[in-house]
Amino acid sequence: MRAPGSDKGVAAGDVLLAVDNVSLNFGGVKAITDVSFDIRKGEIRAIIGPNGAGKTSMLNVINGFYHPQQGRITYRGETRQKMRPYVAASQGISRTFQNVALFKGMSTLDNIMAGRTLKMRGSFFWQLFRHGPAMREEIEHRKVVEEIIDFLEIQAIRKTPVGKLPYGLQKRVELGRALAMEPDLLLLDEPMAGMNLEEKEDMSRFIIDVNNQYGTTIALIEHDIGVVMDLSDRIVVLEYGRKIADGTPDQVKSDQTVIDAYLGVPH
Amino acid sequence: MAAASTRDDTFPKLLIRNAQTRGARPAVRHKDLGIWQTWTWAEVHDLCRAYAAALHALGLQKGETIAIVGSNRPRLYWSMMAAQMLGAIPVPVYADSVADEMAYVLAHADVKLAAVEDQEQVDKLLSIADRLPNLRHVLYDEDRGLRDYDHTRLHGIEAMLRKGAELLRTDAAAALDAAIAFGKGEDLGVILYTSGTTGRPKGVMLSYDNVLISARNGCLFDKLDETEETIAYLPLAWVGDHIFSYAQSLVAGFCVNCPESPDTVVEDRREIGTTYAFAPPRVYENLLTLTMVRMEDAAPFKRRLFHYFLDVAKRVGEPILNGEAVSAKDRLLYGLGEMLVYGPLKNRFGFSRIKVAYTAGEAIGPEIFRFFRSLGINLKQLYGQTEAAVYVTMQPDAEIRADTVGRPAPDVEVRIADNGEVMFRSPGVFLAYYKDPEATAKTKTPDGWVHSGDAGFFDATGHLKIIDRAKDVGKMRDGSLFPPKYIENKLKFYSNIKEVVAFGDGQDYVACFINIDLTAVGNWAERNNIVYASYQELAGHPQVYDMIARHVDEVNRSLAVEPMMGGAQVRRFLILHKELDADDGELTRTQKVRRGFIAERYAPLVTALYDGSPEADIRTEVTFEDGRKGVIAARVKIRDCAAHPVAAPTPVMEHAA
Amino acid sequence: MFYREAGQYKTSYAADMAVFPIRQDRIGLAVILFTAFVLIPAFGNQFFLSSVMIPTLVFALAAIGLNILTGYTGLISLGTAAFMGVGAYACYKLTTWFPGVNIIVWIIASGFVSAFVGAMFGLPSLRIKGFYLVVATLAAQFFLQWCFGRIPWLVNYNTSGAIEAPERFLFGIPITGANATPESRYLVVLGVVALMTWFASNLVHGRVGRAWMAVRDMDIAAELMGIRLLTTKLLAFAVSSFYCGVSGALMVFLWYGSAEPEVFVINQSFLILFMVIIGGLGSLVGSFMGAALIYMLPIVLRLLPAALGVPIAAATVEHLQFIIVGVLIIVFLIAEPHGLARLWQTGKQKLRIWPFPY
Amino acid sequence: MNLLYALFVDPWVQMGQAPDLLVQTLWEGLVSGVLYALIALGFVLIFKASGVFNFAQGIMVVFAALTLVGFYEMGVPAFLALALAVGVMFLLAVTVERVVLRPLVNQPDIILFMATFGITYVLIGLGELIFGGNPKRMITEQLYLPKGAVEFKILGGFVSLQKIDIAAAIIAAIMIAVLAFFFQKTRIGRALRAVADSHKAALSVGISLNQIWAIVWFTAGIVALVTGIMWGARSEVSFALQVIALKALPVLILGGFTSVPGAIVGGLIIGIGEKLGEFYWGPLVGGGIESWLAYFIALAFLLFRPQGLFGEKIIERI
Repeated sequence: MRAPGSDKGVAAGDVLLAVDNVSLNFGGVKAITDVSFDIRKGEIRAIIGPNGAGKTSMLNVINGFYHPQQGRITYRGETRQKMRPYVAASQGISRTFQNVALFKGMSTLDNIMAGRTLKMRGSFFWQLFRHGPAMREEIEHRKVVEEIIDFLEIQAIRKTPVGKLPYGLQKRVELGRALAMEPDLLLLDEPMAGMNLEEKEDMSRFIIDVNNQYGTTIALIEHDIGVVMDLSDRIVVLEYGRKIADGTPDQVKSDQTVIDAYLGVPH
Repeated sequence: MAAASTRDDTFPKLLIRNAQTRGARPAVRHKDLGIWQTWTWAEVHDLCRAYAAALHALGLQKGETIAIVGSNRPRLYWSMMAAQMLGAIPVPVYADSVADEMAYVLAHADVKLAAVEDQEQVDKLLSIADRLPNLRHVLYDEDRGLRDYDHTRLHGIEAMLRKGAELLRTDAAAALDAAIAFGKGEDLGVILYTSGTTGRPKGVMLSYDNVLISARNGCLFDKLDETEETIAYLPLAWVGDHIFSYAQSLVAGFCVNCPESPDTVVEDRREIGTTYAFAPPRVYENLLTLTMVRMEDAAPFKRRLFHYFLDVAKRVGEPILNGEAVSAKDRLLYGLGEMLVYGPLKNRFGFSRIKVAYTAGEAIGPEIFRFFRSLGINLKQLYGQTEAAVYVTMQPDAEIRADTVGRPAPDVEVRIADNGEVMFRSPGVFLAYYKDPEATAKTKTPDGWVHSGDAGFFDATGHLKIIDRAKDVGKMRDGSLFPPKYIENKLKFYSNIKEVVAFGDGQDYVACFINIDLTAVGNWAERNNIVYASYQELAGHPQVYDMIARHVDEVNRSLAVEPMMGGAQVRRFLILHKELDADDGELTRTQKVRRGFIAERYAPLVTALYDGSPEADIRTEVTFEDGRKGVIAARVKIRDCAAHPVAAPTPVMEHAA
Repeated sequence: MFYREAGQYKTSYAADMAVFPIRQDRIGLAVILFTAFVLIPAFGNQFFLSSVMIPTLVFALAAIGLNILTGYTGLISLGTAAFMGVGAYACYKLTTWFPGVNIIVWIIASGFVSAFVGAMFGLPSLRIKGFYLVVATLAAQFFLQWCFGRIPWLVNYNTSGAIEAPERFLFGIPITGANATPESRYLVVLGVVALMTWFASNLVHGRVGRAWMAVRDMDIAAELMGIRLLTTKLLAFAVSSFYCGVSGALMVFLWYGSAEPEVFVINQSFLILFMVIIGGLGSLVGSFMGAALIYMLPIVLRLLPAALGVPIAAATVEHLQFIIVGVLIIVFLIAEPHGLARLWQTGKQKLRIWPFPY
Repeated sequence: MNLLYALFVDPWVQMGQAPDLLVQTLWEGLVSGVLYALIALGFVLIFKASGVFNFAQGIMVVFAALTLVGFYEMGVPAFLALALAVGVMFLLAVTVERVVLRPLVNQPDIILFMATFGITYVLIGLGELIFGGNPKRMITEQLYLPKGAVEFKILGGFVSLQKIDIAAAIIAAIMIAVLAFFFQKTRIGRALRAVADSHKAALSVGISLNQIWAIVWFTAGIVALVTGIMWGARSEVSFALQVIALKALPVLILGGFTSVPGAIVGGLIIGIGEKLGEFYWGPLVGGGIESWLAYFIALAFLLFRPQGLFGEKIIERI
């Protein structure tokens, strides 16, 4: 896999992605209202909030799956009204999904290999023969994928169809698939949802390792506040599609509106 | 031997020989990143030289020690080789031993360097660094997670190899050659720490000759050659692995395969299809249990087929393997079975190409032993010790029996001391215990005989029979022998029984704790639709008790037949409410029971066994998977069993080989 | 039972990623190929070659084509027959234009024509999903069928409105037209089908195949991973139609010998869809099995009464056929929704872990 | 130039010159539209309730008509035959639910879709086996359906409307009204609507899914029967109909799979669209464009409204 900070322009600490006054609604239903925040190169950024706070929608906006009605997104200094999924992906934004979105019919290996598609350039012609350049490319990417498999300690399930895997492992494979894109910005949507203590610890370890081994910037949504506080450098708190707090774990912890939001105090 | 001592009498010299004579043949394979990465003898030779050069640059001197910590990885084996090239002494350590144990060993061995597998081990070492003032550098194989560590005393082996390759282009090469040439057979080759069931581990010092002569004899004994494939998965610190996966590979020039990870050993063994295998009895036991359990769920037809041909194998399998005369019809049947059952089974076990497989360390259940042999797997037993560089007795082909450990190995003399203790003398006998003269004096007589610490006797056919640790063999009130291990093993041969702890020394009768095997009993319960919520509940279930009682009775009958053992029949037993666990200190790291410790930990139960009460309460502290501590309490029932009349004594033969 | 995988370890990724990593499978494949290329032409009789093997192979090829679209990429199509037609008519036009050029070249070329047309009708697939897409393919089916009937240019203005396969040679041997022996036709068809099957298997095992399956299994995730949906789907349409086109050309030139538009009616499309479903979505070997089953079933049904000496009117048999095929489909879907291929897979797995049940 | 003229100008001119013909064509289109709508209606009913894309709907139309005529030809009085036909459709519904749907519950859509192919084949086989393959005349007068035509003199020309067509339109209207009532007012109807939203809701109404499916398929059967009669009255009863039945697909696309009004409007658009197309543009390309025009019209719509005319916008979630 790629050494950290190799992406052009942005050095550690600089703003990698900025979201400015973004609003999103579906036929009148407001999902996100005028939210702004930024993600700095190399940090672990958490987005938290009660259910329906618009966290997932926010991620969908960032990697161009939803198109906000208002607001701008600045990524690597380029400002856009909206991202396009393909552009986002090819510029190094990859993600995992709230309820695992793996390719059920394929093996762990193929799922992660699929994550390399964007990086594969071989000609269709050679694909027909599965020899020469095509095979060389296949092997070269297989090597990268094996590194990831090794990194996530899933050697034993390399050739198992992901459909057959327990939930926890599926989450791990999905992370692997996202890593296969060698992302600069990694979006994790509830990476630990429905995991037991041990699995959560493993996953946290992987997230941290990814962050400091490959310098990958990470934005994650997570419900387990404890985990979030441990993992993240800075936290955005959303509620009903609005930003109610933003700062370091300690700042957020002591923020009254956040406490109210979580204790459900009416306002 | 004489020839050997002049040339090829050290590991490095053997490596050079292999690089010259069979440079293109595979020496090591490691399943890494999904495929079997392979290194030829020539490559290994170059790598090890480079490594040695780098180690030298790090200041490793002749006679200094280097710790080897981790699972079976090529680079860790090479660390041993590289060290030995410099005349330094590798000290392999049990990777799973807790920081404290490790601290003791490393301090005692006074290691200057340590080559470890990964971050986990590095952390362990750093945590005990203050107790190892002389530890100068730590080398690691996997850099994963170590990026941010302070690298002043930390080095990646990868980088070392590159650096070494550089150095070799300078004058370092010549110096290295000299160092290698300087090594002699009688030099200290390796220090192996024995995980003593009692007291602190002792460092067994073995010379090159000790190891190499034994290894060579072993190879000759089974005609092992460079075409063998073996899989290295047992602890590096254990003498067996040192001989089978390191020494013999160098001597015979065969290829050693390192598994991808501990939990893929079975698959990896299958992929490789080992020709030369070694495993402690429990591995074969698990294989058999698993087979039987699975076949229970097979379709009726398949099951019948399976059992039919298994019976055929039981009848003619061993004779055929031993090359005895067998009727054409039976050979035909066996051939059919080979196609339909034995072949596929061996394929699943990864034994399709097996030439010889060994088991040792513990006694193996007769039916387990016969099962594998009847399939055409040449499974043998040997009796060995670290102090003997393994081989004491071995089973020659066609003289193989489940209840003995065979005849004295080549060049080995064996005699039975008056107290029934087995003693041996051989070229493999260790130099001494490291920094422990009195222990050495206690074990090794001036004329080179070693007290094995095991009690045993030669049977009519001149085969050695081990009954127990000499010091464990006790006497009961009526003076009759009490060999706990012997009884325990007989019971453990039943797949339903996982562990047994027998008591009886100085008592009126023998009684024991029993640990049921959750897999086997669980399945049995399922089939007899017995519902249970927990291990504890299953263990306490009356029907389980009945079943175990039947096993005990059979054992008693078999004991009654042997005059020496007849007095030691089990009169009372109980089934423990929890599994004995190494984490609770009840077992050693090598899964041996700590009888004394258990006796005091479960004192109330022991007393209950002898005061005739039908049940007893017990509270024990346990350590859970995630390291948390907790207390479990239980009321354990006790069963009585009948004794069988003992057979009339016949004169016991006793003579040296 | 026959598998002996112990000792078959992989020391290179190339070996590990082989389509048939297990030796016993490679042996099996060799046996099958030997049978197909040597034994069958040597011992197969006229009827078997031209009324069983050739049709089965032709349909298998079409089934593979549809499978690439429906099984691997998850896009349902009811226009298969039409694309076959495109291939057939294209081949006819080309070879009558340039009789000099070898027919094989034109068969392949006609595949490309069909691929282009297929891609055209694939365009809507970006916006339309699921059953809605069926309409696009139906549009293709009826429009193209209409073209075959209404555009005299396609049939070189001959009054019959049908296309005749003229006599063409390969290595001096007639492989199309009246004088082509069943053996030669069979071998050509087999050659083409075998080669294209190999290509297909290479595709589905590589980058392209993974992209297709990604789109099939979870198109949104695929898109967010940078897999371009339109290009991927269009490629699937094109490749699929290519296969259908070639099989159409083979059908007319090396099997029927002539054809009118009614050959490429929608029922034909249905038939091939059955082959794919019964054979197993997303499986090449399944395509062959499905083709064999669906095509041979009627033959068997037709022959059976005669064989049993039961007097039944041909019409009745015809009707019974429909019922039986229908029932079979339903029974099959209930018994094994994943088709023959899945049965084949489980069978193989059982042999691998024999004697264990799991 | 000529071509452009022929394509874009001439047709309108013709319409202007002969408005009576235009009206006539529109009417033709309207009627066939009604029939498309009826078939589509059958689809919608089943798709709404069971999510099954019932490919067999078209065949059910033919089969129903065939049974009716078949019974009559066996000497059964017309209305008894009608009753029997209804009975057969009920039987069919129950069998389908038992034999096909129940075992296949929770299978992916395409599998169920394929299963309805199977049903199609079985029905074709059965129909021909029992009643013979040759086309039949619908027993119009025996069912007291009007015959002949009425002629209006408008726009300087004659427009003749077949009485049967008028009847068809009216009956269709009535039936739709009845269905609407059935869905809105009756308990079962509400249950059916509930199913469309969530299966739990349906159960809460106290009707088992299986029953609901049977009912829906039966209703679809009735619709098919009526359609069959109307259609048979215009042409003849034979399985040639099934191809025409496929026209229901574009109709559905236009209307959206789950909207009854959609099915109707869609039907009319397609019907009228293709008649106009055939009449005014068809000749340019040698006619017969009816066979595919419908699909292209539908496609054209789809490209702009992927969710159909009445379907609500799909928000993709992930």
